[in-house]
Amino acid sequence: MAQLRLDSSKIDHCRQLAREISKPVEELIDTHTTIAIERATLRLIGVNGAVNRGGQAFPEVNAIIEDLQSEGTLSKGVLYWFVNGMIQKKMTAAELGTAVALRKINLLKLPRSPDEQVKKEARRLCDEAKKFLIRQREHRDSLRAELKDRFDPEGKNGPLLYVIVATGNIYDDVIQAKAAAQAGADAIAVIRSTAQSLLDYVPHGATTVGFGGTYATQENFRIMREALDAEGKRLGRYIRLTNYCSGLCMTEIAALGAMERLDFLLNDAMYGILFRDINMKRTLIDQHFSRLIIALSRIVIHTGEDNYLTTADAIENGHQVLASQFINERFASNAHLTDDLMGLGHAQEMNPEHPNVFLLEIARAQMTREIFPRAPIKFMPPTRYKCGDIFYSHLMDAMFNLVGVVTGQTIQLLGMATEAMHTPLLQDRWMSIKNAVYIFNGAKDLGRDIEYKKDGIICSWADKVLDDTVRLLESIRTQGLFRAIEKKAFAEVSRTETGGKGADGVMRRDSDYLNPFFEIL
Amino acid sequence: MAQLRLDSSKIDHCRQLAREISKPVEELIDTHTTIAIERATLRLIGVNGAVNRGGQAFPEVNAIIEDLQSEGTLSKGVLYWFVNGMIQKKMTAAELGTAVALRKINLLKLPRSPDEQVKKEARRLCDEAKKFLIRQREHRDSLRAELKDRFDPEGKNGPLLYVIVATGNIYDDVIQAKAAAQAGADAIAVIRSTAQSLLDYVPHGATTVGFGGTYATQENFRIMREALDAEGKRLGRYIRLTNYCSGLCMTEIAALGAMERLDFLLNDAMYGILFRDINMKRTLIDQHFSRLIIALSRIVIHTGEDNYLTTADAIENGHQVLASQFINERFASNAHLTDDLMGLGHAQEMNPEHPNVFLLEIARAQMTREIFPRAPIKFMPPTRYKCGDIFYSHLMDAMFNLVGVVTGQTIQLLGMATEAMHTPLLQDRWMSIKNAVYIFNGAKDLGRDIEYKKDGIICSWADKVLDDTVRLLESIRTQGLFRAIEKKAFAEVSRTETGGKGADGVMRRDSDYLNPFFEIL
Amino acid sequence: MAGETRVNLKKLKPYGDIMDDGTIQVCFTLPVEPSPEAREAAIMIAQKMGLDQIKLATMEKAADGFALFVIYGNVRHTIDFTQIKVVKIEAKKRSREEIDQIIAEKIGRKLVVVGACTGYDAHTVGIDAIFNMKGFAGDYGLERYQWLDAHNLGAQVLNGDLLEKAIALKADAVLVSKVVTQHNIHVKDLKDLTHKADQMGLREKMIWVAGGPRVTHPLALECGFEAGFGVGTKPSDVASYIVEEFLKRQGQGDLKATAAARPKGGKVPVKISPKKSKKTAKLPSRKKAR
Amino acid sequence: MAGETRVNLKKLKPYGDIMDDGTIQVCFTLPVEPSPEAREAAIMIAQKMGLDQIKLATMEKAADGFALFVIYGNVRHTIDFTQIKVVKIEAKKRSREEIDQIIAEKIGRKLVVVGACTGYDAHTVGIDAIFNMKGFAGDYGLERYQWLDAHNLGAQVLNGDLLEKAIALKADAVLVSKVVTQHNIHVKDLKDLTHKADQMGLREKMIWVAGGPRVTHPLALECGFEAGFGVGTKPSDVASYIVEEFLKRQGQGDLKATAAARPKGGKVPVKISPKKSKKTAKLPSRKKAR
Ligand code: B12
Ligand code: B12
Ligand SMILES: Cc1ncc(COP(=O)(O)O)c(C=O)c1O
Ligand SMILES: Cc1ncc(COP(=O)(O)O)c(C=O)c1O
Repeated sequence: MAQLRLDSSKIDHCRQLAREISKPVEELIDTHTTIAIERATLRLIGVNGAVNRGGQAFPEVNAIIEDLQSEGTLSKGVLYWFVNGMIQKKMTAAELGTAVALRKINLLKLPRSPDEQVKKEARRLCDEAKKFLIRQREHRDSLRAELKDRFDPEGKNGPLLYVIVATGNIYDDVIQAKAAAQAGADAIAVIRSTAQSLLDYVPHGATTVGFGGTYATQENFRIMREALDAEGKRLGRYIRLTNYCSGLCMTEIAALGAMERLDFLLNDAMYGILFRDINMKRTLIDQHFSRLIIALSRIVIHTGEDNYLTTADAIENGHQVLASQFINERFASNAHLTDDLMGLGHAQEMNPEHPNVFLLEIARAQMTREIFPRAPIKFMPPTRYKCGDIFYSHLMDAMFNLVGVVTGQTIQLLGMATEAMHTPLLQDRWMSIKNAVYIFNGAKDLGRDIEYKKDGIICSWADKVLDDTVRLLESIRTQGLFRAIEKKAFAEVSRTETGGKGADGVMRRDSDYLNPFFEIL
Repeated sequence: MAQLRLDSSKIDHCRQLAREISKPVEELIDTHTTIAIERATLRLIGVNGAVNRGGQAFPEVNAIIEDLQSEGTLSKGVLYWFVNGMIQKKMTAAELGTAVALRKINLLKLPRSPDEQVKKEARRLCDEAKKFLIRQREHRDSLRAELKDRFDPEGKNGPLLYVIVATGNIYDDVIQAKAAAQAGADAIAVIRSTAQSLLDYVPHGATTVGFGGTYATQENFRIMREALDAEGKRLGRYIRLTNYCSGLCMTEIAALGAMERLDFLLNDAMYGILFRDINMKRTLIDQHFSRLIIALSRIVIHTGEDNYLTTADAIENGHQVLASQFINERFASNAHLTDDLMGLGHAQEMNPEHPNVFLLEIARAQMTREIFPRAPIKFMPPTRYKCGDIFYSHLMDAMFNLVGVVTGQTIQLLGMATEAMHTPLLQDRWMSIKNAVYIFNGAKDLGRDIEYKKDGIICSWADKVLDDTVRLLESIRTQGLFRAIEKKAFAEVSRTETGGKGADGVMRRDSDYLNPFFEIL
Repeated sequence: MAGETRVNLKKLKPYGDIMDDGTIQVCFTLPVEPSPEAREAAIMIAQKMGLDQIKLATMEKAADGFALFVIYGNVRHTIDFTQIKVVKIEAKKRSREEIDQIIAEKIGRKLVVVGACTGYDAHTVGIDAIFNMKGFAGDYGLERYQWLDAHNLGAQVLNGDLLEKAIALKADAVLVSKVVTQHNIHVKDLKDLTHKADQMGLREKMIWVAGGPRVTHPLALECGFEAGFGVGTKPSDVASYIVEEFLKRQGQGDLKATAAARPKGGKVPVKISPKKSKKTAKLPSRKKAR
Repeated sequence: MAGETRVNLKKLKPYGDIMDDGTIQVCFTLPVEPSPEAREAAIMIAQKMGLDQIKLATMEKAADGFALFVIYGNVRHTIDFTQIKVVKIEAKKRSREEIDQIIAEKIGRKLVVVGACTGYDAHTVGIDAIFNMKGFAGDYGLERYQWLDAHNLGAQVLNGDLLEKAIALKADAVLVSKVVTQHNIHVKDLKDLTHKADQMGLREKMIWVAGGPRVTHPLALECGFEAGFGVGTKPSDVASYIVEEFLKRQGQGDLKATAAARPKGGKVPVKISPKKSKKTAKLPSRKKAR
């Protein structure tokens, strides 16, 4: 791989700054819980049913947690009450979950077993849950081995072909996903319905109506995973499945994704804050728990820095992406994710008419590769400047594919010629895959066959962005992350510490807060 | 520009071999004439009318030359008879041309003026003709200067955007040409009708019906040049005009192109032999005379080596192109063309699915640039592997554009997404120009910002092709050009010395052969 | 010129490379495996679309059971271009300075504009392009206008909340952005807004403007709005419209004679007497709706 | 599976991302300047083509007086796929070895095939792909068949010359390549050949095969040929057809029951008695045509 000769001391400095930036947040995380963490906890130990609420399936975990929260008793942790209930009622988690959700049992009104017994039982249940997740992980790993999966986090085998399906109907998604796999896709992301991230519950069951995407539900995960397992076997290639682990339910999606053997999850420490106006604290606390689960299941996360370049100019703000990647890396490490699970996100979003734009894009992509050499970098396609001229859009994707393969990106989300129009048609995806296959093959070793001239445009641009990043991280360290976000450190978006959705789901933990997952994950 | 570190002694050796290869042909050229040379000579001194033959306009020069040839008297040169006629009849060339063509005057039956007088008058007429061509050249140069023409033969300002029009109707061609210029095209080629190269006369007047192209006629040249002059002034850019100077009338097209201020002419020493099955001797003799005119008018020629890669595999036969370029260069020098007029042709025609195909294409294009540093290299687009999937074809053109700009080609003939379908629609050309503008701008300085790794795939491929070229040229030198062509030295096509069309138009010159153009051009 | 061809606007047809050849390119997928029969089916569909001289450029296997086609053909259909009448926003395009001046002189108080991207649509870039100081394509946003009091509520704003805010702020114009269009969610949300506004008696009191990449003026009219702006709109386009429409409703329609016909018939908007104080100036007929 | 959608072959429609949505993409140019009216004209053309839910992706200025459109829409038209019958070349695909063996055993002399790219068409690559030793896509060319006497006359061969050559060589099959198709020159040239062949009484004596990127079997039939081969043809496809057709004409149709129906009705071709000597073997009824 060609080298940019970046100053490694600056890179080290950035990592140090990120560590300092994360410190105050870590304290917050350690002392708080959220309704979403508690729901996810229940899901992990087996409460995954739904009850009928106004004709709609409503998750039992929501019913249970809402009741506990309205009584102000959740700060002890749901397991404090629920495990006691299991002991008292001699019920499985699933049985008790249904009974409590239907309000047939009131957890707060039950006799109380000795704290030690509850703790021990809670720990046992969590250990069981962990074992299950490990079994699921091993199952997934054996499927990969069976199919001689060639995925390399460092991108040495060329970028992985990643496409989205987004019909709104899980069964139509399956048709499209299979078709994409046949055409050569390595990974399928089922895009979520608009605004699912703002729902404070995970919808239940198979769904057939969505806007701009398909609801993320456990059953939808299962249906798609099953379809891809079958298709992968037929094709002799392991096909990865992706979903979105952001928003008010990121913890639960992490749990469900882990159970249903997902491979990739979009998961970012700050995306919800910036792009969904979710409360900062809520997001930062939730992201940590979600990542604990993800780390155990060895799912590759994809961070969302690419989004910054849709609201902030990509030429001017490359450093925002890099600064955020350092922060995401730090938070991920804190949750035990290893480098090879950190799919740091970035994107090719510069104005396509800017002179020498490919040189600048190469510089940005190449430095991402060099600064995070072991990370399965996730490279997102042009979207903002995509236009109704599908022929031109198709070319923008070709140049994106070229930059991806030349700079050795690991995961390439393929652009669509119709990006400015609609979620992809089957034919859009087909021609996009053909585009990537063509470019990746034709320029296979180009990155290894060239060198970037010292002090050339490419190297100088990389230096400049790194310098800007140092400055930005320094200012964030000085102000603190919350204040920096308020001052538009990222994406030209401003959010306040107390604003945003889901703030009321955050609670300071009681001293007797019970949740063994924090110990064993 | 990145450097391939080619062995310059091998390059020198190739040039030496080309010199040796051309030697026997030069003797042939010096001792022969053809009906086409004689027709062009008449055209240059002003015989450009047509007579009616079977309802069709038939050029006077053909009528005159045919009659002289059938009497076996052409080996003295047409001027030997015609200038005598002018003296005897006290007619202008145009007047006498018409009279002779209508067989109102028989040149052979006229009294004969003293040889010296005929010679002197012939010389005067030729000098006049030359002056006219120089005036036309100066007119063209002043138009270019007026519009601050930025064309640089070495390609330093980025590739020139060259597109074709081919409706068959010169008036429709004008519409398309103007539209192309507005979209950004720098040069317009009016493709000729299928098989015009096999006509042993140049059609007369404006034409509106052609197959796969529009007839090259003096009037069509004039109409298009006038339209482009006007459009260029409106746009503030000089727009170049191209036509085809190959086939049985290459000498006459050169003359007409020179008179009508064309900028570029497709003109190759061997194309007619290989691709139109025109007799070898005829072609080689004609090409020399055509190039004498072209050199005077400082028209840039485009050689046709790109065609080889449509019949011979481009990966295996890159050396055929290079060997032929050395030969074309030699013949061009012999006709006084300077390096900056030699638009040596090559093409990106490798199988797009070949691994690392872009690296091989970069190697080929870059070595062409480096071996002929001062030549306005003409780079032709993928055609052979173009397919009905227009979206994929469009990408092939994008990669072609990328290779063109990275390797600093001078003249880029833009590929069309619909290449496998039809001659270009207005919209095909528009999106093709948009393609080139996008890539050329985005990768403007990429070639200057990178280096090719020593002993990398690119450099090794260039070395290999150069070695193969030396071997091929050596074998051609040994066998002689005629025999080598018979043995498929180029394009996997075999032609024999005596075969092919137009052989009967070749004559050994008499000792008193008269044609002052050979002295003054 | 001899041989030259001219467009016949009464029988307008697509142009390939010769006038009136009618050439068009089509691409679609059929849910059947590629086969000679699939090819025939594709050609038959092209025929039904009114194509002649159909050239099937390619049939590709897009997936098991899916054949993709690229087709060229010549349409028979012609359009009488001379008869086309398009409903357009007729406001004269003015600069920020001109607009500020007109408001200062003719209205004498700041106009209040409230904007949002509604429903669950989270795309802010479009509405921000219209509102934010820095604007769009070199054209400053509404927040920069001295005589506009511009409130950008951002995205994910529910219709009810927007209306409440509009009332509270005493909006003169409500600007709505819709970007997500799957299953026509934009149309539903837009209609819902004007329906609610009707019920709350707000329709005639404010100027309703919609925008977004798939929004057209006719679509906006259909949804009960007064104007619709699409791809590439600049802030000054919207400001020009708002000020002209406002004056027209005040009966000061003299700004431009050919102002757009109001969709909801000619109901004359209330008159206001321009006041000097910007703070207190308002449409007199406006009352708190709740 | 619940919610799953299946194709209805009786009402086949294009597929975008949901069964029967009918989505197609269209691109064309109108010879008018981009304008709201031009946009409307484009939409009207799409409507006339039978599109619903028309989405105009873009209107671009392709040149002065030319507007280019990309449109998505949903076609109303459906096709009854179950009723589609396509005339196909029915010959069984055989390998070179099999074909050589059949000729050796059942005919006992070399079959003479003569090929050319006719008229002023200079594209040799296609006909060469069929004839040349090295063949096409890994399939050896006709010149490599032991039991074929293959003559490739190259390109730019006039019809008259081809027929003369075919007679002189006593061709069993004539193979014609056409690549240039502008103004339907290929159709004209092909029809002219079979017409001339008719006049010379050659039609029934030889097997007439056409090929080229825009040649289809039905088109070849229309031009008086017996078979047409398009994009991607391999030499063995043609050889398989020739040998089967030859045997059928000899009455040895037993090779395959479902052989293609001859276009020119059932006129029975002359019988030949297979002879051992390859040199002299010929169709007995064949005489010099001039
Ligand atoms: C940027 C972007 C995002 C960003 C948004 C960031 C942000 N804060 O805005 C992110 C990444 C977060 C995002 C997310 C999603 N997006 Co989005 N996104 C885009 C993208 C790439 C560009 C949109 C954009 O910013 N355009 C630039 C602005 C300036 O243009 P504009 O919006 O058209 O605005 C102009 C005019 O329309 C007009 N205008 C707009 N509004 C208004 C209002 C008024 C009053 C006026 C007068 C004028 C006006 O003026 C503006 C300036 O000229 C488009 C694709 C594309 N290239 O168009 C997809 C796109 C819009 N997104 C899409 C989808 C589906 C989504 C998701 C739902 C995907 C998912 N399931 O996760 C999510 C969720 C969003 C949600 N809940 O709504 C689809 C919509 C498909 C459809 N037609 O329904 C698109 C088309 C992509 C695609 N092909 O799938 N997206
Ligand atoms: C190579 C090529 C050339 C070469 C030809 C070299 C040569 N000796 O053959 C050169 C550069 C000389 C050339 C010149 C011209 N060309 Co050209 N050329 C092409 C090109 C790029 C590829 C054709 C090719 O070789 N295909 C590969 C072969 C293997 O495929 P094929 O021909 O389809 O053959 C297969 C089948 O069709 C079938 N088949 C073909 N023939 C037969 C016969 C039989 C009996 C059977 C059974 C099967 C069979 O089997 C083959 C193997 O599968 C095409 C564009 C394209 N990508 O298709 C343009 C193209 C064919 N050319 C075109 C034109 C217009 C010309 C010119 C007229 C341009 C000009 N005015 O100068 C000239 C003149 C040619 C002339 N007088 O005829 C146009 C034709 C437009 C049209 N539809 O009418 C095309 C489509 C390009 C374009 N878009 O403008 N061309
Ligand atoms: C990290 C992350 N999460 C989620 C999403 C998707 O949006 P949402 O789930 O909020 O609808 C994105 C968008 O691209 C993202 O980058
Ligand atoms: C040198 C040269 N002359 C002429 C032509 C055009 O063909 P022709 O003029 O023989 O029809 C070409 C084809 O590309 C060419 O390369």
